Amino acid sequence: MSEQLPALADALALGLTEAEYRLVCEKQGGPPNQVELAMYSLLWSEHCAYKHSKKLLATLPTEGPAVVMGPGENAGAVDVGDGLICAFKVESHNHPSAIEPFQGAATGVGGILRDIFAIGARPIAVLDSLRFGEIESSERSRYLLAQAVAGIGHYGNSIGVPTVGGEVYFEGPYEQNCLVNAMALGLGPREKLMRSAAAGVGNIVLIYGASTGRDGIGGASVLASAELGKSDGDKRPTVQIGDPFEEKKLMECSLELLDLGLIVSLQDLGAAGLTSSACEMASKGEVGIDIDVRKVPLREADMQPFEIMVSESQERMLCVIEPQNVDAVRAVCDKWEVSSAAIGEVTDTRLMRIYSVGELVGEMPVEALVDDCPIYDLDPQAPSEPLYPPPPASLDGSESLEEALLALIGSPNIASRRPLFEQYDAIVQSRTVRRPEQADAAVLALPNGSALAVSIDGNGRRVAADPYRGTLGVVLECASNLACVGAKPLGTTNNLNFGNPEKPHVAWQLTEAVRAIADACTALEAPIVGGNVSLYNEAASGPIYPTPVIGMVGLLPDATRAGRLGFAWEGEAIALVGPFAPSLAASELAKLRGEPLPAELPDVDIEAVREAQTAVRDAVREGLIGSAHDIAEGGIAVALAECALAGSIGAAVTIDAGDDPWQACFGEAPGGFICCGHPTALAQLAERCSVTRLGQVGGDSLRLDLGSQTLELSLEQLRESHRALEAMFQ
Amino acid sequence: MKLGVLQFPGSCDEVDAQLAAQQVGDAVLLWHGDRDLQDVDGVIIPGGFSYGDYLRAGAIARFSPVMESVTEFARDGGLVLGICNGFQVLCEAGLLPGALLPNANRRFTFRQVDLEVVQPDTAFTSACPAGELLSIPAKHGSGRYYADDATLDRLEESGQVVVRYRPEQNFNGSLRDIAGVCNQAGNVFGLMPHPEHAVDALTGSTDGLRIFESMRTAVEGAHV
Amino acid sequence: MRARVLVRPKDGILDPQGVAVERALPALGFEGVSDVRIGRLVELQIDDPAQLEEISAQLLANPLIEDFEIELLDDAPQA
Amino acid sequence: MRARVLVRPKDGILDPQGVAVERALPALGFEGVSDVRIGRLVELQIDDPAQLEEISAQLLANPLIEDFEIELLDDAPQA
Ligand SMILES: Nc1ncnc2c1ncn2[C@@H]1O[C@H](COP(=O)(O)OP(=O)(O)O)[C@@H](O)[C@H]1O
Ligand SMILES: [Mg+2]
Repeated sequence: MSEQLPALADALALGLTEAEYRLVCEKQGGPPNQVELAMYSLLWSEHCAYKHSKKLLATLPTEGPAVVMGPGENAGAVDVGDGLICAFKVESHNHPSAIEPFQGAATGVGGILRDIFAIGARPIAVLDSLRFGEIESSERSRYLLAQAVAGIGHYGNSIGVPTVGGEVYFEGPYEQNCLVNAMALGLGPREKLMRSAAAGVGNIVLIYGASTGRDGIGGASVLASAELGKSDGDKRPTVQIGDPFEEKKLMECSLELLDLGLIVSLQDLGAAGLTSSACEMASKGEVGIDIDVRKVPLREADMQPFEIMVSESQERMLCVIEPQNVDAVRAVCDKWEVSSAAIGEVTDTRLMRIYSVGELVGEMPVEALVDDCPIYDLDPQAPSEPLYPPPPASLDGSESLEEALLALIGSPNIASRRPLFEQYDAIVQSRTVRRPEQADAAVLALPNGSALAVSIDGNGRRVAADPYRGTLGVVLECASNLACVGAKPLGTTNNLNFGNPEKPHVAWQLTEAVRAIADACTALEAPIVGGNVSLYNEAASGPIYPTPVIGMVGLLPDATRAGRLGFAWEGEAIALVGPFAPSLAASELAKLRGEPLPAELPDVDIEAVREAQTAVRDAVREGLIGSAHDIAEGGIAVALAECALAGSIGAAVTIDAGDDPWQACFGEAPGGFICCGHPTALAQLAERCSVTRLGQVGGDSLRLDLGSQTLELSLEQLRESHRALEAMFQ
Repeated sequence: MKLGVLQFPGSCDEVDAQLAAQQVGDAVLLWHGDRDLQDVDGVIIPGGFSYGDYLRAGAIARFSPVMESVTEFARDGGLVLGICNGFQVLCEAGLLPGALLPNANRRFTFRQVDLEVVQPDTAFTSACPAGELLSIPAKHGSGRYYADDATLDRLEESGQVVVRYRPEQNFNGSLRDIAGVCNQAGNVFGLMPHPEHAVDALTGSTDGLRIFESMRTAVEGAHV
Repeated sequence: MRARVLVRPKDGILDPQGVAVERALPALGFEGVSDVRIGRLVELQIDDPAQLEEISAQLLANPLIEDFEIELLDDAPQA
Repeated sequence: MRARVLVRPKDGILDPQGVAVERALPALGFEGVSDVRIGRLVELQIDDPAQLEEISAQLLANPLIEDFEIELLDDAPQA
């Protein structure tokens, strides 16, 4: 490597500030060399050091009866009974996906899966959360959508983990910065839970999996922490390529190694590659690690030490093992045709020492690398004038109620997601009790007859309008989705997708959103067990909508009673359950009408919503009701249409519209459910929470009697509009 | 009856196939690197991506050591069921006629389909009520069945076309809506849809069980 | 030596990818393109080129659906 | 005229297909094959070959991860 030491300019180019560079020099007792600077720049990046979010994240509730492993490990875990844990986590791959959507999304799935099996759980499900610009007008957004979905399917399908759910929305502010978040769940024996803290001075550090190439060199600091500019082209050569076949072998190999008890600690190589994995392991174990980069299996022989340390080549794992187990470990790797190499050892020096064929090429205190990165205070300020332009109008207000409902049910944010999830294998592993569009949450059977339920949700527009109340709504919708299948939340994961936190209004959005997540998760007893933060999702045109994405996992005692969203039997009664106070503020209808975002959203009564969720959950568990669906985008009219379409049977209802049928039909708010069941069953439900009889299931049309007016559409008309997204996949 | 389910490093549905087979008998996994078929009465080549399905689906898997034994097993009249990737492997290995090309819709597609059993008189379909449709999920990226016209005619005449898609459900563009075929002797059968994913009401339909029940009848009939 | 195997879908077999490309071109403002066929390009370093015929027929191409053509390149290092 | 575009993974970009094929060959009894790279072969009929450069960059190849090479063929009907 170059004799001459890198200068401040190099540090700045790598994303460090001048002050940070000075601090590095201080910690090192002199200017860092190339390897050292590269490693500091990665570990001190926003992505690794959470410089602008650490203090906020500390305010989240992370404890609860079911929590087995909270934030800090590769994934969180909750107890699901019978000695089993469910590990889960959501992660973003936004910037890589904006640059190369297929590989970006694919490697996003690969990365979150490694987090799951790194703690000893077999991945059992994937969900995706996607945001793009307005696909109807944006050619680029259509391309990103098609490629990202294909990439997610390519990876998940090839590796044999079902993609059981997700969500996707289209809004102008995502045009320059799409969001690709992926969540994964895993199942494993509680007593075999694996942690990443390196332990045992003299133990061997072994890397296994794919060979190391120049993929994503500098990815973490250059891709994940910089605002995307015009010159994305320059960043392109660092695209990582995913190989799901390699990961499949890596997964089976890892699970076998853990099952045989051959591993002391395990860590996947993700963003910042070997650098962050090795340093995290050393830091957690309060030890030092020596690595000789020349022992790392390389794809390109001429790689420099710093390149090897920062490479983001996919499908690699790092483990600590006892010296006498090296042969046994390598034998398992050989069986799965996974290459492996002992590259270093655990020391008591508390130093990271990097060698190249014996020559020392980098030496850094572990503590300086991992703990001494400056943490910044946010300077939150509510914006004085609107941050976001009004969306383009597609309705002018002259429409009839029927035309409005058809427009809504066919709008990209509400239309059937079938063209997406049909590209995903949702059933491999024979666990999937509820597939997409069968219920509001995916349901996965457990060995003992109970089942897991999982849902992922977000609503950037409502959060943009009112970061606190909007985020409350997101967390509540997730729990409502679980209630609809009969599940009680066990734990929550979250992905904070925001703009540049150094800007006061973004700092304010972030602060308010986190406050809401904390309040809602506390009230719902659904503690945060993990998550991910993606900042600087911002372009010249401004920041993305603030997008906290919430993933919630729950448990239902009897898989055979998992709820459905579709109307079931002719003649059953339909009721509105829960405290539902519809408002058109920041609603889907308001968007189609091109209305600017309101200054705030109506207040939310978390307690009342929670009671309704409990009532619906219990009713589903008791088999009291035939269907349950929470009212979300598009209000009660859209929810009724979704129930009718899912059940392929119509309905006739009467709604007390007061003097505003529009608000009554299309107004949105948390806490409302559409349920159908036997009249006496609904009467029973009424003893537990507010229940309003609306009408009856039957026929082949949806009819809403609003007093002054009626709205009637045939299932055929509704279905036709609902299929609108198919056109986006030609 | 004891069935053996092949396991390649990239297999995905091998455990699902084993679970399904265990509803009608014993079922063991057979590692791709071993030649020993452990005296099974029938072999299932499961879905998944065997060796990553690079180049062409099944192209590399057909050369695995275990496939040498399976080929012999089949030549001696042993029952071999290929599901999805297994069907692709059997075609690549020449144990079944034709080939499976990338879907006409150019996408991996997961859909519940209604299969018409056109040939109820095989070791794999004897338990299927004639004329009844089997509701079974299909999920693949390369399921477009192809063979030249002469071959297709021959297959139809000799009753080797075993299952078909409903014409309106033939999303992958298979010629003549063919979803599954057997060899001339009738002991090797491959299909793209996944009967092993239709064996439990909790997770879908139970129509797929018929395929496994048919195999049991064939085997246990042979034993007495 | 360096060699190249060109694998193409047999004539008469539908090539959806090719069709898609052909359809996409006019939208991008490119006229006058037709008969687009998409196949596989395999390039490799091989000691005994005589083996290539067999390797291609057995592995690289499926003769039932694909034709292949072998091109031997001089040993000049690949671009 | 008839033209051919050879699309290959950029140097240094992982080529899982090539790796898989290389690994498989010894098992089939073929030794001495190395550095296998697998790409796409696009053949088409085009009125104005000058457009090919643009067509390749925009549609046939993904410049992020692939290089392409254009070969103009005489108009002789394709084998
Ligand atoms: N990107 C996606 N990937 C997979 N499944 C999806 C995706 N988007 C939506 N779905 C599925 O489609 C159904 C409807 O989605 P959505 O309207 O977001 O549900 P909800 O309104 O309850 O959040 C759900 O089953 C969901 O899991
Ligand atoms: Mg919902």
